[in-house]
Amino acid sequence: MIIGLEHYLTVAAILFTLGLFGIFLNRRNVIVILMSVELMLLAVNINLVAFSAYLQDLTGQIFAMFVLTVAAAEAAIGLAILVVFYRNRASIAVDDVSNMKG
Amino acid sequence: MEALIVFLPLIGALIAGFGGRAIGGHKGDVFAQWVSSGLLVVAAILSWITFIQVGGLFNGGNAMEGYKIELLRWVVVGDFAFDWSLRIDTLTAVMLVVVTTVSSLVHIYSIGYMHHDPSIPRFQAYLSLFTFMMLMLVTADNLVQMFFGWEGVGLASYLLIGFWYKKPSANAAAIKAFVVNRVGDFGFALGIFGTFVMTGALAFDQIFAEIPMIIDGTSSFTGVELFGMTLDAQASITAICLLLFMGAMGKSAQLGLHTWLPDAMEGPTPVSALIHAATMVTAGVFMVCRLSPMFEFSETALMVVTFVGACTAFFAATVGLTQNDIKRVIAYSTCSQLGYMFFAAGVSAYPAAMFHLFTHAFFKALLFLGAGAVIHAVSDEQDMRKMGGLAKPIWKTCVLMWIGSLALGGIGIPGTYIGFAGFFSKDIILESAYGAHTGIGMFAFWLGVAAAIMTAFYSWRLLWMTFHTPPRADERVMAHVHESPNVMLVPLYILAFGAIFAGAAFYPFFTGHNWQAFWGDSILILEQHAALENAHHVPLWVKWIPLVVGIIGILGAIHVYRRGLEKGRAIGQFWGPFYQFSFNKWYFDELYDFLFVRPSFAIGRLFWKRGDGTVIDGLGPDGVAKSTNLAAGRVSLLQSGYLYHYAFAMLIGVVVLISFYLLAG
Amino acid sequence: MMFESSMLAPALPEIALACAIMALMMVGVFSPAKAALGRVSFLSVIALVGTGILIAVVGGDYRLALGDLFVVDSFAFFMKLLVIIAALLALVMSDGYIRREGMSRFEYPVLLCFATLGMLLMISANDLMSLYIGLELQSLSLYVVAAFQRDQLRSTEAGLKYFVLGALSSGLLLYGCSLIYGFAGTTSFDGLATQLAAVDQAPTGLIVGLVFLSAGLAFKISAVPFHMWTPDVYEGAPTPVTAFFAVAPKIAAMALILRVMLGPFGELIDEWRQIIWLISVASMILGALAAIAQTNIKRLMAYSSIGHVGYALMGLAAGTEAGAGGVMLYMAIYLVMNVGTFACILSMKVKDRMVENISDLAGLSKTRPGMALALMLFMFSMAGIPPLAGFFGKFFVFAAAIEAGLIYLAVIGALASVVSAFYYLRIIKVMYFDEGEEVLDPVEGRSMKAIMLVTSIAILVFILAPQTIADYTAHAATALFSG
Amino acid sequence: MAFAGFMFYIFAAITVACGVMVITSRNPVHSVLYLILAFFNAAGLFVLIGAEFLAMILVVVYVGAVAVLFLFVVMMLDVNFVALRKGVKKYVYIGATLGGVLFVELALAATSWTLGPDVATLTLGPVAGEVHNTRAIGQVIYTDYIYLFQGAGMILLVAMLGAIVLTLRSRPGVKKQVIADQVNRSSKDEVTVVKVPTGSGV
Amino acid sequence: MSQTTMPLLSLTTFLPLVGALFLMVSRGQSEAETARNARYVALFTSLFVFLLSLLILANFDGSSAEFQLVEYQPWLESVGISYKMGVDGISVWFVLLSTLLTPICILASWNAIQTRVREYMIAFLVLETMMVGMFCALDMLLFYIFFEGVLLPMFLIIGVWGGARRIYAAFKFFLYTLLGSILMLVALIAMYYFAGGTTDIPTLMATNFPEDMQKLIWLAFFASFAVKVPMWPVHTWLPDAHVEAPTAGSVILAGVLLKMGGYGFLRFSIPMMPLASADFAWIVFALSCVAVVYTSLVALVQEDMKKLIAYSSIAHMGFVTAAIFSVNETAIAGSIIQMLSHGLVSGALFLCVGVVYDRLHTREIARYGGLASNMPRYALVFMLFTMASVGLPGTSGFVGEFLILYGAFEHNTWVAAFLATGMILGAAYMLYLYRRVIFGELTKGDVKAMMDMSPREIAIFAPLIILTIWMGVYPSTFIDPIEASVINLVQNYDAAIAAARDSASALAGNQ
Repeated sequence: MIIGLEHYLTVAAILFTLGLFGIFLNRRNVIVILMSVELMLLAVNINLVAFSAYLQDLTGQIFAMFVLTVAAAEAAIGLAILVVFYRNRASIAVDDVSNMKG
Repeated sequence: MEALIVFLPLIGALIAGFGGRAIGGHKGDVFAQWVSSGLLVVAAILSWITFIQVGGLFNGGNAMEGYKIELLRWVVVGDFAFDWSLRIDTLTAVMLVVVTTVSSLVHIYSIGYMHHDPSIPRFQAYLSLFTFMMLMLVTADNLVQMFFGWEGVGLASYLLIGFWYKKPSANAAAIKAFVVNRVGDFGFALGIFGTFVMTGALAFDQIFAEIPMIIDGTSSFTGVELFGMTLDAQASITAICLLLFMGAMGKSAQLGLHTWLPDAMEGPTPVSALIHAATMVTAGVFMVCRLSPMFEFSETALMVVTFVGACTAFFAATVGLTQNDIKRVIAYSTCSQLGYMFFAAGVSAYPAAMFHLFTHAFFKALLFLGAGAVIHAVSDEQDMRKMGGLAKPIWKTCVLMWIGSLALGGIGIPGTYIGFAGFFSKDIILESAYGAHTGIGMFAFWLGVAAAIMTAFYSWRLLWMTFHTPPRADERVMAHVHESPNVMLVPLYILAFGAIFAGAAFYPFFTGHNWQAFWGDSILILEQHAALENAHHVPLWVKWIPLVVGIIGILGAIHVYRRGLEKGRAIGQFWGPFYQFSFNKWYFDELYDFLFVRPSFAIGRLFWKRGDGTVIDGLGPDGVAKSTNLAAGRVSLLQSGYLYHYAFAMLIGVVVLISFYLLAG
Repeated sequence: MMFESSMLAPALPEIALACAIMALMMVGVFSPAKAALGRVSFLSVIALVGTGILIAVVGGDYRLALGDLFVVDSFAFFMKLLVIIAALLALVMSDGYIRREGMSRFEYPVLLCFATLGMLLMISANDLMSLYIGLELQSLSLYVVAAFQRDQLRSTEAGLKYFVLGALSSGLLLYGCSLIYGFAGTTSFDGLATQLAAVDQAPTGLIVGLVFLSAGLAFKISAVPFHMWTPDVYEGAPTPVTAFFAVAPKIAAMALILRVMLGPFGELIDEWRQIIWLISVASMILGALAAIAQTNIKRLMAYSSIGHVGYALMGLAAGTEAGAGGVMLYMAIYLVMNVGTFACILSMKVKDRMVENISDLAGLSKTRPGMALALMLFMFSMAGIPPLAGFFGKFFVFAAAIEAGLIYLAVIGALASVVSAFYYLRIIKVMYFDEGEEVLDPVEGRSMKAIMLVTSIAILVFILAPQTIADYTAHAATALFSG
Repeated sequence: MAFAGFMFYIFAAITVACGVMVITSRNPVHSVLYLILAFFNAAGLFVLIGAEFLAMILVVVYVGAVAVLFLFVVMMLDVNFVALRKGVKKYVYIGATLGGVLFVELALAATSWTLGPDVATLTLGPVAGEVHNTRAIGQVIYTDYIYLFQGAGMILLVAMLGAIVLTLRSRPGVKKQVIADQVNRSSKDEVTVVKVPTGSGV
Repeated sequence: MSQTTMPLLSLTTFLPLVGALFLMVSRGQSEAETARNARYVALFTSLFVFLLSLLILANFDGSSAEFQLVEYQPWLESVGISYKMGVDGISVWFVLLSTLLTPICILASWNAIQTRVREYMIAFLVLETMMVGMFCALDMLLFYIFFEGVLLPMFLIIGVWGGARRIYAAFKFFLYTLLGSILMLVALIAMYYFAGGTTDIPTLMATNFPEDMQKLIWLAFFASFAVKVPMWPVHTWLPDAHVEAPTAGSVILAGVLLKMGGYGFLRFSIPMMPLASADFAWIVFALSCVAVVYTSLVALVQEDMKKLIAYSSIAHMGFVTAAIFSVNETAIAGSIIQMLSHGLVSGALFLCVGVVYDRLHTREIARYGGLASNMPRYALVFMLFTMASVGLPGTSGFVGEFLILYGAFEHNTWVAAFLATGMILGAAYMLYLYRRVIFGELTKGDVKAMMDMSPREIAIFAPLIILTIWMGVYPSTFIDPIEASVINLVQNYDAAIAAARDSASALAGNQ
């Protein structure tokens, strides 16, 4: 049984879809939404690495590495914002992040 | 000189109007009166001179050939061109005389009649303005200038009817006059366009030269497209003549478009005399005569003219029988007499029509001005039921009214030169109708005879109710009754003179055996239309019958009203529905109100509120605005504020776009 | 060493700005707390001006640098200058506000500079990876400044929303990048272009990747349906930040989307044109409709910017040089109008309290006629009424769209512009036709007045010499197609 | 090879299962923990495919930093997670439909993959068979990709700055010991010698 | 093409702008002084502009159909758009109409406008620039800019100095006309590309657009001009705008802005899209006929003076549109004369309303009555313009109407007949209005207290009176300069139609 690129891509697709589905499902907590996004990024990384391997090209791995780096930075900022929001609102329930609308 | 005749009144109007106001007060009034009257008298004298020259009165009635005076270019757009210019021929000259004479007399009469009025300069200016417009009409050399005068007299008539602008009825009457005339002008205007399309010209000479060629088929004429139908030469001429005649009907208050004329009596009496008896209302007749070279070529049009004229003559006479307002009686009488003129024209007896026009101007103006004197005497009362017994206190007026009525009734001895003016002209009309030897001619003849009885009847009914029955006015009014001042009476004398002698004096020229020489090329009568010639050779009974029926009518009236109004009232009750029908003017006003006036307002309101408001604005701007606002609200609801909704939108967006690509691409 | 420096030369402005930013941070940290903001603001203005000068020095000749990840051409040159101008003006305009509203920390100008740097990197990106790095550098800075008023719920909520959705969009974008990389075998724009030119039919995965990528980019320009963050963030973020948001990132992201779509994916125009068409139409319509219901002027400006993006995308949908030139011109004019408008919004104070409801402008024409006049000109211009500059922006994109045969797009755009005129007029109506109760404070600061004056004159007199800019944009647009 | 295939399925299955748990757990803490497990397994997948360095980085950066950060925040904010789970089902169907559609589309796209014609010529950093993965990355990252590396550095700088500027608070009411001030104090400044005249009192 | 050394058209166009700029930067010591200065500056500027425009007339050669006094300046050269100005017989009178009405409007606003006078005057001067520029523009984009630019000052004039429902009216006016004209912009760009990248009007006139394209473009232009004219059923903005606008605003609106639509038809639709014009003429006829009858009936029941006159404007413009698409010399000359006349007459009628509005501050007809007693001069002036509006021969209204009716008659008698009913209805509603306002017993106290027209007011009306009668009695002054252009227009149109017919029959013959 040969594990082809398609297998990896499918796993990535599943993870990506799960991330998307997670946003629909876990609609009450911002952190879970962020985690869903992390799942998506994981899917991206799997894609990149798999392509990289099958294309015999390092670029994909480099890209994945930067994605990782940036995602970490992003998480830091995001959680910082979440914390300041929590300080103001004493909640991170998604429904409470709705003071502005229209 | 001709230009002077035309423009002196305009100058008079301007000077009197603005100058009189500028001077102000009584002095201004006097200034306005004398300037306008003076200029008109000059114009009248010049007119007579012109008439005598052009008509060749001292030349055995051999008229000069018509001529043209160019004044100013008016409109030139390619071929569609017309100028300001004066056309002088016999027809014009007759009208000049009629207009300026009556007008100058009315001007003078007004000095007395209006002397209590606060707006004398305005009145005199209007009168002069009217005269100017009327003169422009009669001297017009082309259809458009005629239209100018046509509408101009309409304006003056509007202004004068509404002269006492504080009276709501006067205002309503003024508007009615203008609008009903406009209905006629609608046809006139289309007729003008049709004429131009057909002949390629608007000036009379060219039109008249072209028409026979069109009939012969020698011109380049290919047919007029009218309301989707292509008409051949004959049909075109008929259609155009009918359209033009529609204008004449409006102006001359013919059946259907007559409703404005009785209402127009709201104006001051001199106005009624000048405009609504002697001059303006005869413009339609003049027009048909002027356009005789066109009408002559359309049997149908002539038939219609005859028919309408005859019906009007009859209709108006029936209505005249029952009216109580002294001026309205005369107004219906005018209407009726205009009917005579039209059916005369319709049987190609244009000279007869013109002759009646000419004499009618004198005696009808006399009647109106006399009625004015009566009204003046009884403290502005117009209802004859409140008069009576005036024969003694104002006997001069009474005599004058008698003269007028006799002329109107057409009293005279056939076969001689003895008779009042109306006698000659009316007789020749009836004889021509008979002499036409056509069905429609006979129809007109008999209706004319019937109208003659009624004419006599209501004339004497008027005389009796006003003068010879016992007084019904209260004592204060009776005590006040006085004869009019000389400034009013002198014009009446002159008119009475005319009413007595004009017929006899001018009969030989207008309709006598030499009429062709007198009218020259201003009137065209085809060989086959020999009504006027035949009129001189009718059976004796035809010559006598008008007189007989006239006398019957007179006697009938005297019989009924000898003692007072009771008998008349009883007869009215006896004839119940017929009386009401006549009294209510055949319900024309009600009918028109129901058919046109009310629907116009109702539809207008409907279009405004429902059409513009609900439908157009509702579906258009307001509706769009509303739905846009609604959509805006909806769209803004999409922006729920919930983070996950936003994320949904993005994800859905992506999925949709991908699906779109995969499915579409 | 010579070789190295010439390798770096095209990126000189960015490198200098990066160094300057680090220096600024040092200055900020080691200055006394009270003086820090003032010094850093001043120095960052200088830094930005310097960067601008360096950009001008580097010029617009086509050059690659830094392992071909970085490109400079006349297009980049023009867009970078726009970004720098926008950033500069935003920085200058924020001065009074941040002092008053509890934001007086020196990190603010630093973060703006970071964001600007990110935008410059975006504009010069020549590879999906450099695109991503530039984009994230800009985004992260913006997340922070959006939440900069950390004591205020609105501001932090704005930051949070922006962040979460931004992260999601990054995810989409990256997924797209990964697919493109996988199916094309390269991330380099030039490589992609040659690769796509070589194949007859682009693989499905590539197109799907492209759609994801467009979605990520559309998020940055806030095109429908990826626009949802815009109104909330515009409203919640501190006003000067909103002013910055409204212009600089839009220009940079628009530059990016132009470069990506027309450069590497130029061959696929028939594929993406429909997508751009759809989001353009959706943006125009939504921008026009949703703004009608707004009472907050910042929120209104958010929808307005969504609409404007829709119009700009018309030029992209045309996919021609004229279209690209039109978009560039549109963005330049958009910059001027928006900066001016935000200068007015930033001057809306009643008794030293910032107000941002449209109704607060009532009677402005009497109390502050100058400002009212300026704002009126901006509004008319945004509505695209000639003879103001906004009309020309619209004209050129419409012209491009029609030339490309996108008649329906143009017609829809035309209709949407009528609807959008309604709410622009409403602001004028409030200022000119309504009577106000409260009197706005006078415009504070000479710089603010100067900005209003200059921008309003600019949009007024643009008609006199539209040729100069139009020529340049037309020329610059060719750069996108040559590479 | 069979073993690799087997391991692939193990890792993939666990990753996916963890993904499912991440989004379905009631407790956010559990979610984070599942996320961590998912990362570990993904790292395993990376190893299988020959990207050891990335696998390591994934564990170090993601598990060590990001996930822990998440965990930290979740615990710090102490959200009442039971209450947060109400009304979940509202969007499940649309989510499921959408997810299903997307998955099918992605799978379609994925299975259509073929090696492009000229791909080999385009690769920027071909994987040299004899060089170890980590070394290979090390060789390019500071040369060919120095630009990105520096850019990423700037991003991290922004992240640091941002995190500090947002969360660091100086609480005015709190008294803190400042050692340097204490040390620098001199008795001359603080102590004054007052001569008190006798009998007058202080 | 005749060339003069002085750029007359540009001077005329932009001089008001100079005045506006001057007003913008200058400010008096006090409110009152500012206002007074503003009035005088605006008046003198506009008068000077009027004198300049007389120079245009003096330099205009009426025997030529060419564009004259052409000015050319590169502008958006790379895309083939330039600044090009010029006049021919079709536009020259409109330029003069605009420059004449502006000082009159400024005079009419002398006392009526008391708030924000400076801004008001600026708005009017800007408006004048836009109007004049629009009629002079020989480049289609330039035309469009002026055409749309008119909206800005007019929006403010209605909105700031208008009546109670001014906001509704201003928005309706703006958005309605914008909607129409923006479609024109799209069509304009399409033409631009088809013609090979030029917006030069003479070039476009010489371009043969394919028939299908013509139809689309025609519809787009129609959307714009029909709203502007306005034609039924897109007319509802007009009554609102008129009613709410200040007097002078109504004057300009009726006097000049409505003419922009008619001018547009003459300048673009007929010469550039002759085939489509022929194909779609029936739409115009139908709408015009409906407009004449419909709006006349609506006018009959109005209770607001301005609204009545506004509806009458729609009816009168219905004549114009029907005439334009009859495309014969008489009709087109008539339509131009009718537009000029309507510009004077309806302008004057609005001024008449303004005179009493200034005194009683209501436009409700029922509040007046019997004015003839205390305002005889006013009654006379009002009468004159009422009659001119009714189309009494001897006034300007007649000449245009008569030519139009004839032109329409020649083309299609049904149209002429429908239009002619407008003559009847027009008389009805105008006289009914006159009766209710001027005639009747003077009973109302506040109406009694009204003074007759002041010398300033007489001065405002004097030129209008003179021109109205002049145009009625000796219209050659006005027709002669336009004739060559009109003939040219009609000939080109006929030639285009004939050519199309030939090619169609040639096609049929080949088959």
